[in-house]
Amino acid sequence: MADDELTIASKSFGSRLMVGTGKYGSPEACVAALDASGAEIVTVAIRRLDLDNPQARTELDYIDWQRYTILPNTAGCKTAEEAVFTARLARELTGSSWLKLEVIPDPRYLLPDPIGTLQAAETLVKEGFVVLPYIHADPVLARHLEEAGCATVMPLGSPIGSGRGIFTLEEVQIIIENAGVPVIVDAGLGAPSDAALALEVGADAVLVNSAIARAKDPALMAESFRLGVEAGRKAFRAGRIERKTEASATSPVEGITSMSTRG
Amino acid sequence: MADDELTIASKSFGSRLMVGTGKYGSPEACVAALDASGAEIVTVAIRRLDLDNPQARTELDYIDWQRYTILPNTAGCKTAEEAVFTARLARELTGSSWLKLEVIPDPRYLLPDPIGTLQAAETLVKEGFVVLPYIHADPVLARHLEEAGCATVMPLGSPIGSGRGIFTLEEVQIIIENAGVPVIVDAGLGAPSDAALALEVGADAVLVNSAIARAKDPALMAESFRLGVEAGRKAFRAGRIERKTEASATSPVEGITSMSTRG
Amino acid sequence: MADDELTIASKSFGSRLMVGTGKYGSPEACVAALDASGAEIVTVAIRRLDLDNPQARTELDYIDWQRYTILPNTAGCKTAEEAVFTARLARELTGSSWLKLEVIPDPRYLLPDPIGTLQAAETLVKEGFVVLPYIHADPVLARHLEEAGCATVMPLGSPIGSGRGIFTLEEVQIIIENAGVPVIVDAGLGAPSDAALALEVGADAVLVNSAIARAKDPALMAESFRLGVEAGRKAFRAGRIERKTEASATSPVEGITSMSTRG
Amino acid sequence: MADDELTIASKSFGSRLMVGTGKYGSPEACVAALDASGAEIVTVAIRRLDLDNPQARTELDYIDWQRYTILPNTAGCKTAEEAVFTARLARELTGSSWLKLEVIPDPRYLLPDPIGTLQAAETLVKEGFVVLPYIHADPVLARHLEEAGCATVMPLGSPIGSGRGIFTLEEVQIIIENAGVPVIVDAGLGAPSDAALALEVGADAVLVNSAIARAKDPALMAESFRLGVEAGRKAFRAGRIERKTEASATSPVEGITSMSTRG
Amino acid sequence: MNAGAITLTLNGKARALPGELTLPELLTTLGVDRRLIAIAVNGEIVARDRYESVALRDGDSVEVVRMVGGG
Amino acid sequence: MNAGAITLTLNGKARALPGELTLPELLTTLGVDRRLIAIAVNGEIVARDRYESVALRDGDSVEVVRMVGGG
Amino acid sequence: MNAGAITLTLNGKARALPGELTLPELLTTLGVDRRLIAIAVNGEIVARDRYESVALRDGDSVEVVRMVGGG
Amino acid sequence: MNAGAITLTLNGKARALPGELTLPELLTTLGVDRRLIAIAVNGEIVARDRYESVALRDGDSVEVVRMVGGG
Repeated sequence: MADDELTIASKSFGSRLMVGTGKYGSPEACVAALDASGAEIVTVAIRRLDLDNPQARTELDYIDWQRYTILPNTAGCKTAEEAVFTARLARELTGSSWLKLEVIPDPRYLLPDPIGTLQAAETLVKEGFVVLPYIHADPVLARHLEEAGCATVMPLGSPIGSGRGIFTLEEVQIIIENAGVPVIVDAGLGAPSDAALALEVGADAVLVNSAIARAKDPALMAESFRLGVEAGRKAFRAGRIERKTEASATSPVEGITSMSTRG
Repeated sequence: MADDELTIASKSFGSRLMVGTGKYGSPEACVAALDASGAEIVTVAIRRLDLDNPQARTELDYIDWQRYTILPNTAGCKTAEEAVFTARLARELTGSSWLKLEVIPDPRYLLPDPIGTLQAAETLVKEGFVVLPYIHADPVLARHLEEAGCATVMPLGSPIGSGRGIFTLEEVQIIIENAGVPVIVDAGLGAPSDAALALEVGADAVLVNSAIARAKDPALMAESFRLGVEAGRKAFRAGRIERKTEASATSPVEGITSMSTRG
Repeated sequence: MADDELTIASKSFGSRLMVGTGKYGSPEACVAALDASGAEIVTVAIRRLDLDNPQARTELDYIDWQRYTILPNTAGCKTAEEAVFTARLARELTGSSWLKLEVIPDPRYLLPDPIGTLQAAETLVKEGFVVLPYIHADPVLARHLEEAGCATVMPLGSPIGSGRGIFTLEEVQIIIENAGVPVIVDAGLGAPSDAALALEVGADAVLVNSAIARAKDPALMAESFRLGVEAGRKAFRAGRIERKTEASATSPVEGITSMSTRG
Repeated sequence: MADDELTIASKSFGSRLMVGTGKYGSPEACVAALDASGAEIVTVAIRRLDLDNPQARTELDYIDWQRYTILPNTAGCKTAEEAVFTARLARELTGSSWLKLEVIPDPRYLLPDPIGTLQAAETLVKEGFVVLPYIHADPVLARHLEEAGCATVMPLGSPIGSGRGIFTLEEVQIIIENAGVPVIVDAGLGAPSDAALALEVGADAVLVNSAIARAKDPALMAESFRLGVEAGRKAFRAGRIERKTEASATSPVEGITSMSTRG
Repeated sequence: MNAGAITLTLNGKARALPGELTLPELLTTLGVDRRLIAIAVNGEIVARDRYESVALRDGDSVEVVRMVGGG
Repeated sequence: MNAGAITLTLNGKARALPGELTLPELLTTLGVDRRLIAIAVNGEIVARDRYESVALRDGDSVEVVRMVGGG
Repeated sequence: MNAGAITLTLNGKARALPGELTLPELLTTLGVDRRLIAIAVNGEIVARDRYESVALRDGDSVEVVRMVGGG
Repeated sequence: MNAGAITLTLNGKARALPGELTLPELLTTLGVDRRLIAIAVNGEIVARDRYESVALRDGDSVEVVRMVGGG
């Protein structure tokens, strides 16, 4: 399906499933899941090096980074200023200007700040970053971020790690209807049916972390999501049937046999 | 995944997607969709031959029946008696005793009759049929049918052809919890996310017709459903995360950097 | 609203809220809740008298039965035969032939048996009972029961005592569309919004027990349900607006002022 | 229930239903509906006087304004600047500084602009307005507006006039959990069950216009909403039962009679 | 009535009694207020106005039920 | 077979035929390929290998069915 | 006031008037009941008690608004 | 470099060092592989190719970050 690529900031991808690298039980589980997911874009976080143990390896040391476009995030940043600072460190670290922007003041539901996110996005776009902002599924905010030059918008389905699926489906559909940049549903997806649904309604991609990393079998779940995303995308292209209130027979209504006896 | 087969009446299948053959725009579309679906069990209806045109070909003449387990239905039968009669004709026709039992008195929503379905099932099981009854998602009825010797139960997701998905999800889950025979969600599925969801909650298979046959591109939609079913089944086996009310960070909450200036 | 009465078996009622008498914390709580509910039809169960303590009073001894139409149920009966036996005892006890028929083989979800319920209903109708059967929200079964002479049908919203609301809404709406007898949504309602919704879509009444009896303040919750039922009924009569995908301004779109400065 | 008043900006109200005055079929229908609603706070829009017909009366001339707290809105304003201008006109007109702030750039779904709304709110609070901002159900934005000194937050249930109910229920619940000012669900409510639900989950009030004005019988629908709001509020105070997966019998599980025959 | 001791099954439990007795006698013995109950003997409902005519014999099964709170 | 004209009900429609005939003769007359059909006569299914033994008489009702697309 | 003809923008439409005039004079000319309106001149709200002090000149923009039904 | 003992804030914790030093010297002291990190000094990011030019003085705050798993 070379004719159905996802393009973000002029870079094209065959996969519409992005995955995170947090919360795996082991580095091996992480590597196996990334492999099974078919993902080409992989998120990471930026954290202080443990100076008491600076040689410690992490799951990331096991990943073959030649295979992936690395997407550092600004998770943990509560303000625009902190996010801009972390973004600059991330660019220095990765040598890439791609950034998943997160400005999250709320520790309980980890919901993003529309004001701070827009401020940080404006700054970072000017500094040449390719900004993929994590946002509430607010169509007007999405429009502001697009106008600010963001490469995508990443509306949330439900709170990060909650596995509740897309409780913002209606809003996400409005965002998709209006968007001129790719729409990536991020956060809260719990199972491949959620991912398929996002793609079916026209989302360009999804980002999944907890649902894979915390599944009993992460690699198998990663494969499930890969299949679910492909299913949803193909269904979107195949043109689903309308929903109808009443039934519509699938077998012919004419020519039904009858056990008629002698006349 | 040879270790994850679906077994119905001692016969094993690699695919958990069954498809119908009704309502396609052309025989070619039907054949292409069956092929793309990966299905191994295919439903057909029994209708009077047009005696004014007895040589007329139908879509079914284009299908390579060596590849499929044929599953005739009793669509159009309003009573147990009619269904039993049609079942016997179907067995004579196909040489197989597999039967999708439908007893449907209601023309508007095409909802099945619990009483008539159970009566017909009891008769047909005694006559040696392998009975797969289409039923309302009524867990107690499902239990009766299993006790009557049915090979599966096929609870409906929503009205036939409506594309509304599984509005009986709660009941289907109770059926699955109690069932000793395969549970196949039949009717109303509109998109692969619906199919994936059915499998994720533990359904053994799904049967899809309208959503494929009436899609803009039936073969591509058939492939979507194949992927969605695989996704859902693998997710079921991979063990999905629990749904939580609150968020749960995917990036570490410790070690967040700070733009501290000179002390 | 004397012109909007509920009529069951030729008896008219001003209230569309029926309440149960089980599970209250105290007899006083039960009496207060019944009073606040405005209910005119009240359900009771039939149980063995404790022969070791035959004078013991129960909550029912505190109720002024002159005010209510008593509706004994057959809760606890697993078969049609048991239900018929209990029904006869109930009629002997109450002097009334009204009966809430329950045939429930499943102890976990307390879901009714369609086959046994229909059998018992047929017997009881012949014996002159006014039968109000508790059923799964199966439209074809509802039709059978109506044809058998039942005075109402009582489809379940969700499992008894679960407080999950009406997860059978779609099916209940089909039952309402087809029914020639009152449709009473029974079981699972958790809050007045659930009751209002049932009435809004055209249900004739609801029956509530656990949601009132187990609320922190049963009398206040009973009043809430009374109001919710009235709200729902009046809304049904008032003719609600259609649901639309897009917005529709409530303030005029013309004549918007402008802060125009000198031309 | 004098002890359960709604207090906004130190002013107390017995009713938790606010109503709009737009879209009625006639002035009489508007007056009758306001009366039946029991509302104490009533919204109006600000529009240019028709200078070709400056004496023309509108529905508002029929309303007894002594009875209501008037709440002018800034509907039609696409930017913060326009909203501030309209707000000042509104204050001059009404002699009151209460304002329902709307900054809505999108004509199709009439969704509010988080950035513009916050800017306008900050300005208007400084000018002494009592600001009730209409917002997307974004908990972090709600927090910003509260910190900016708004008197309430008014998250939307679904698009204005759509009648789709509260598809933002999850987000609204998070807003309620965090809010230090009254939370008023505004827009999209279609029936009293929607209003009851909002109050049940802890919203302080709702604002309804289209669902009343465009009902077949607006006055009866207004009464329905009044009852639904009371039902929901009382249920909130009465403490609803938890939702449970399984059933819980309402009739005793002990003492079930048996049709035992001679031993 | 007959002098021999009998055993009845009352609400599912065996109960020894000194001899055969009528239903009203049983109710009196048990201290049961007959206005609030219904009775079945050996699986057959006994109408309230027919209690007097029912003589209970050894092995009979008697169900005595009342109304309780229920939903 | 018998020379008198008969009327059969074929798939619900009356059809006049010159005289009594066997089931295979009817199928030939109708131009029906017997491999793709099943048949009931007067409400009874006729097994494929018993067609030859079935003689059709005036007033008989014959159902000839085939498979079609269905769900 | 001044004798020269002027043009005002009233609620977005140009309107020719014989000469400069005060706001109250304009309202009288238009037949507007000042109790039910609010006014902005050149984008600035004019308080009700200051109408008398406002003289309108050629090119001025005047907004006259009222309350209408709204949600 | 200068001989006086200094205190730096390294990733938020105070650390005493014998004297002023360059950034590369600090990294060597800490045993940090500079290929896997990024550094900010006093809130300003230091490009990898400019480490040599940065001299750390008493009171400086240094952040040393790396990539970790995240979503």
